[in-house]
Amino acid sequence: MLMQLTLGGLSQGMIYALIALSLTVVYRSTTVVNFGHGDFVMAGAFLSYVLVVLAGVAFLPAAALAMIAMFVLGVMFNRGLIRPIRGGPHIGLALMCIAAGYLLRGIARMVWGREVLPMPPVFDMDPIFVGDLVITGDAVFIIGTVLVLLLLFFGLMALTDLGKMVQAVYQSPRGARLIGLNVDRFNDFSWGVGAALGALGGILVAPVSLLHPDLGASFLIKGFAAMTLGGFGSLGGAVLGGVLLGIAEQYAGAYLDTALIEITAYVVIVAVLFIRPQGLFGRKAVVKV
Amino acid sequence: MKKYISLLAAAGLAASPLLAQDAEWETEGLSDDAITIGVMGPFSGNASSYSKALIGMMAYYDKVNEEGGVHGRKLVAVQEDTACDSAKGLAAAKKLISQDEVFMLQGNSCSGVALALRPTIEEAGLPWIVAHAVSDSISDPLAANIFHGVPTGGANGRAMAAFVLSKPDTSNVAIIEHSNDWAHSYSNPAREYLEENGVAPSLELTMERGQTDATAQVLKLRQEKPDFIIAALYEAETAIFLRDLKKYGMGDIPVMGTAGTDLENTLKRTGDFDTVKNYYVIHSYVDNLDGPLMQPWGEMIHKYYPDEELSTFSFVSIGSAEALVSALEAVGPELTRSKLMAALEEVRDFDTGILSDPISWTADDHQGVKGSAVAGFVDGEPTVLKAWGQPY
Amino acid sequence: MSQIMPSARQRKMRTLLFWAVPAVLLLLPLATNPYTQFIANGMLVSVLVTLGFTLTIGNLGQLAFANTAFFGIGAYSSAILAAKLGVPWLLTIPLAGAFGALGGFLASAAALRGIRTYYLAIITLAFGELMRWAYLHAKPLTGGTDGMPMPRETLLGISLTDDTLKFYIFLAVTVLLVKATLNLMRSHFGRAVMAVRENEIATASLAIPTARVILATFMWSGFVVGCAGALFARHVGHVFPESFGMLHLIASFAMVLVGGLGSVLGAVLGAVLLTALPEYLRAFPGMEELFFGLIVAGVLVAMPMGLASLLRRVSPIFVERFYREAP
Amino acid sequence: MSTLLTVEGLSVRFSGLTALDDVSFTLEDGNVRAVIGPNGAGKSTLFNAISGYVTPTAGTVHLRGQELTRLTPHEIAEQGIRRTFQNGGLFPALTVLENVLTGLHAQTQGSFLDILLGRSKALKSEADNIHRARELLKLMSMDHMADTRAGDLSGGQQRIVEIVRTVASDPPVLLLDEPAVGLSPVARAQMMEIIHRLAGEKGVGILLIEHAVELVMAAADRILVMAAGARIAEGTPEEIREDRAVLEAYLGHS
Repeated sequence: MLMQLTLGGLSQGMIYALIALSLTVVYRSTTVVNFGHGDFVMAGAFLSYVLVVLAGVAFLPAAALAMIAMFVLGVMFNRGLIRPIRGGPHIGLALMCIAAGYLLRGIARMVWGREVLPMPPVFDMDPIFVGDLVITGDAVFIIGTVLVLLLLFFGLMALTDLGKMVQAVYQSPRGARLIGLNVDRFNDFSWGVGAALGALGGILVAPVSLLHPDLGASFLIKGFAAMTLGGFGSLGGAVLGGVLLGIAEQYAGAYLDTALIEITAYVVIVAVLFIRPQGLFGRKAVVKV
Repeated sequence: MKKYISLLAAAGLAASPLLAQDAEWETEGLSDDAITIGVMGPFSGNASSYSKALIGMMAYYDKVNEEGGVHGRKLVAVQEDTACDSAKGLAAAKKLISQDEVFMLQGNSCSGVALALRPTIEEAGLPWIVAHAVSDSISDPLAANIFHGVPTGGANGRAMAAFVLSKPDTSNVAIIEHSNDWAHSYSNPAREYLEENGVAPSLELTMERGQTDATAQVLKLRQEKPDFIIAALYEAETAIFLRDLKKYGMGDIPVMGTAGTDLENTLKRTGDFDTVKNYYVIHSYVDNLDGPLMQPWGEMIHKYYPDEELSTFSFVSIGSAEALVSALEAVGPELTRSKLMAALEEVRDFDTGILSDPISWTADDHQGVKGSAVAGFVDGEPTVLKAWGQPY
Repeated sequence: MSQIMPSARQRKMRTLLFWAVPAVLLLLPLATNPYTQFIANGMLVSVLVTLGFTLTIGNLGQLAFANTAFFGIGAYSSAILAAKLGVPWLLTIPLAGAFGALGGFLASAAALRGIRTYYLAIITLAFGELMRWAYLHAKPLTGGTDGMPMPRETLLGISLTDDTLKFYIFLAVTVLLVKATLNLMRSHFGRAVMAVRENEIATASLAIPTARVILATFMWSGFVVGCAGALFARHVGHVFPESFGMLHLIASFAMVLVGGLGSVLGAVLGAVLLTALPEYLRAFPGMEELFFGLIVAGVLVAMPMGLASLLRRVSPIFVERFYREAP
Repeated sequence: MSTLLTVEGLSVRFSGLTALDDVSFTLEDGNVRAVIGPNGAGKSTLFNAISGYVTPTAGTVHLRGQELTRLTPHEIAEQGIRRTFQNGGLFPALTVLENVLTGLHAQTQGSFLDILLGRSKALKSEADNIHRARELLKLMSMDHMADTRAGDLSGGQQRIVEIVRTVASDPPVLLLDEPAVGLSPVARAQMMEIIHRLAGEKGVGILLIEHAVELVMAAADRILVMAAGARIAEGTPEEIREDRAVLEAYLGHS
């Protein structure tokens, strides 16, 4: 049972990891926490739905197209709405993100309104039995896709010049400006990557869940919990936090009470911030007065 | 100061039309060629898919109007959005009653909103036919002007439990549900009915909206090995739950679902017949959604709302609209609110041709629909059932 | 540049104006029907919610999202006290405020542990959602998903379902709390709150106990919003967990921003405007989110200090300061 | 002349690093004592340790014989040691008058309830404070700026307002952290004048961190020279000018 729970938690946690990672990418480069990110996730899912079901595109190219579109949307959002108020208080930035999320949700609701949309299953595969353990196609697909993507992401960060530059900016944004990096373009890029990665989370969830304009809200909180657990601002921490959160939910549900699954994320947030505010890998979250 | 305030309050009251239940009040919202009906529903917000019920109902108004209306009067729907929010719903009801001055109300999908509305509408006194929300407390205790036109949660829940117990040798029943009022409106009466019959649920599980995995829940079920599972889950979660159930080798345990799901869509969502072959749902209708008896209703909706996608909600409010029209016919051309309410109380065993159970309203009981059928797969075909193994 | 401050005469005008508004509002029920009266009552509830919110988020400058939790705590304490213990509703208002203040105490515990900015935002969000979970699952006390109906009650022989009567009570509570909050903001306490926002370290060097200031601000905010919760319980007549979710939080956040962060006047303006707007949008169901998103984004870009800043430009009467000149 | 501030063996260590090493000195009323030393000498740590922002690992701080060593910043401020900040500690969104009023926080009468209800006790105290704040601003010829947002002032004006705010409550001891940095020569002279008046007319004991050597030499009665967290010399400006250790450790390098 433990193995099975772990596997279930892993596949759920991979989605959280992706969302936490995408939040972190934006946060690290722009210090903005995207409070509207849940709706970016939803928008990714809807775009892939449009392409697959309405335009008849195959799933993989549809996913790629949806991610590209969300990249562009992320860039546009940063240029059009975030940059004009960047100097202001972070309260304004937080609300701007929420407003953008509302716009996306409003559009989704206007177009799809009162329909609940089922996405056709894309990874049909007979489950694999390993002793007592059942491995489903969904799990293989989600874990596989996210793993490949994470390898790619962290590989790029560690091995390429671009990645090293990004790391350098994370270390010292001021230094980056000094060496002539175009910070505006870098921020655009981060927003784009963040939006696209978040969208992928939505795309992966779409076939196993039902699409509705409100599907983003719960993912936002899960993303926050994962970030907090892993250490706010740490890329690796976000991923690990996501996975651990997914597994913790399953354990709490199976060994304690299934009613706890929903609040595991909140309990994690409160507990981590009070007990070990820096999370597993982050820097200290606390200011001394 | 206090005195002035109470004076002002009294002045405000006198200015409001609520207490003036006179002749003018009796025919408010009525003209020679129209009856205005306030239709409240969640036309926006996260429960907006429920508003399909009201679209179906308004399509029926359109049909009646096209056939000449009732005693020369057309049924004019005045739509108001509740967004499934109690404050917004109250505003909608007060607007319909005091600003739009409609003759009567029909509709409302969300039970929470309906519960919040009840005192206001009861005080206003105009007829309200509850056309979708299921909570029993909306119409019980009796309110003179509130009529329930769909099977209540109690009726549905009891029907679910009765069906579960109609399977021979059922003694171990588990319940899995969302922790929201929608799910509780089914599970609470089901639980009561089970307990009345000496079967306390052996396992109570929750699964929240948006979860894409039911491993934890299913593994608990595997330890308990129930004979029957009652699942008060929305469509997506139902599919996920059934899929995981089969995955862990428990595909043979029958599962009883709510009216929020239907067999056809659940099959479509899981994409695998084996997964759903033991799934049963509350089915308030006389036929399968795409069966010959339901087809004309679907065509009617599409005639007036060509783009409307049909779901199991689309048909649920039509029956009470039929009962309303029959009561309006019975009153005759000299219509008043009191006469209508009296006529509604005369509706007996009214066969709507769409709901599986008839509508009966009496002076003591305004919960008009007392039961529901169940649908399940028989020989691979969706079939409406009365009890375990008994076709409708 | 020196700000144009209101002259002594203008200050008198301002006082007059402050009392003239509720005085005129006393006549409002003559001009309303039950629907518009209900909306007006809702506005008064929103004014208090926004007022409490702007104190922590605007004046104290803390990104704390616990206000919806205070609101729910207030509403549920009022409902539980009235329904289970038979306390007259009017008495439950200050008690609900006290419970709201207790919620404020809990939220400030996070801030006082040094959890700030986004961390505070996230932990207070979690606090709100945990409370909502508690309403759902503490069934014997809260009625779970079915919520809690408020008991029938009369006052001066009039049923408390009457919107006109409610209006006078709501108005009295609102005027009292707005006035008390203004007193607070225009005192050394109000300045200390602003000082903490601007520079917490320097604030301590002026013999200002910053921890106590933060604690007291959260508690007063909780008190105001807790009272608003008690009003809301009567306003709707039935308390449901779903009324205290993310949607409410975002709506009140927008009221604060549109009115003007940290401004009492702005709280009133934002609450009135954004409570009325959805009613005008009734003709377009489902468009509310779009309008909301556009309005908030527009205000943030074009008018970061909100509507209150517009009024300040019109007349110095509307300039809000953090001291109070002798009359 | 009486001793106001007594610092004895004050030390601060952060994880193995000694930021302040066994520093002792006294400060008398009406005296100006400058603290100088190269960057990283521990001057700011000394200020932070005295004013409670850093907890000393050893040593004591007494004000008129009363121990303040482990009190919090606001408690120490309340006891009478007030400070300014190197980077400016004004509240930009508040007006000049409001900024000065924050310096009188502890002098205000009236409980939370008095304020809420607008009771006359609170109003009277507020009126007194406003009167006092306006007087102080007039004294510094800043009264015409009373309603200006502090953020809109020039750098020199901000420094002056910060000092007005800091001395508004008549503290016996004042810690000034580089009050003249970034000021024009005219503003510097004005600042000198203010420091002289505070010490001379009001008898305030002033501890001063300053880099501008000519200002230090002109303003200070005694000078404390620090390097690497420790005191390396102490004396009158004349003595310090002659001190070989100082010349080597500090002046020699500058």
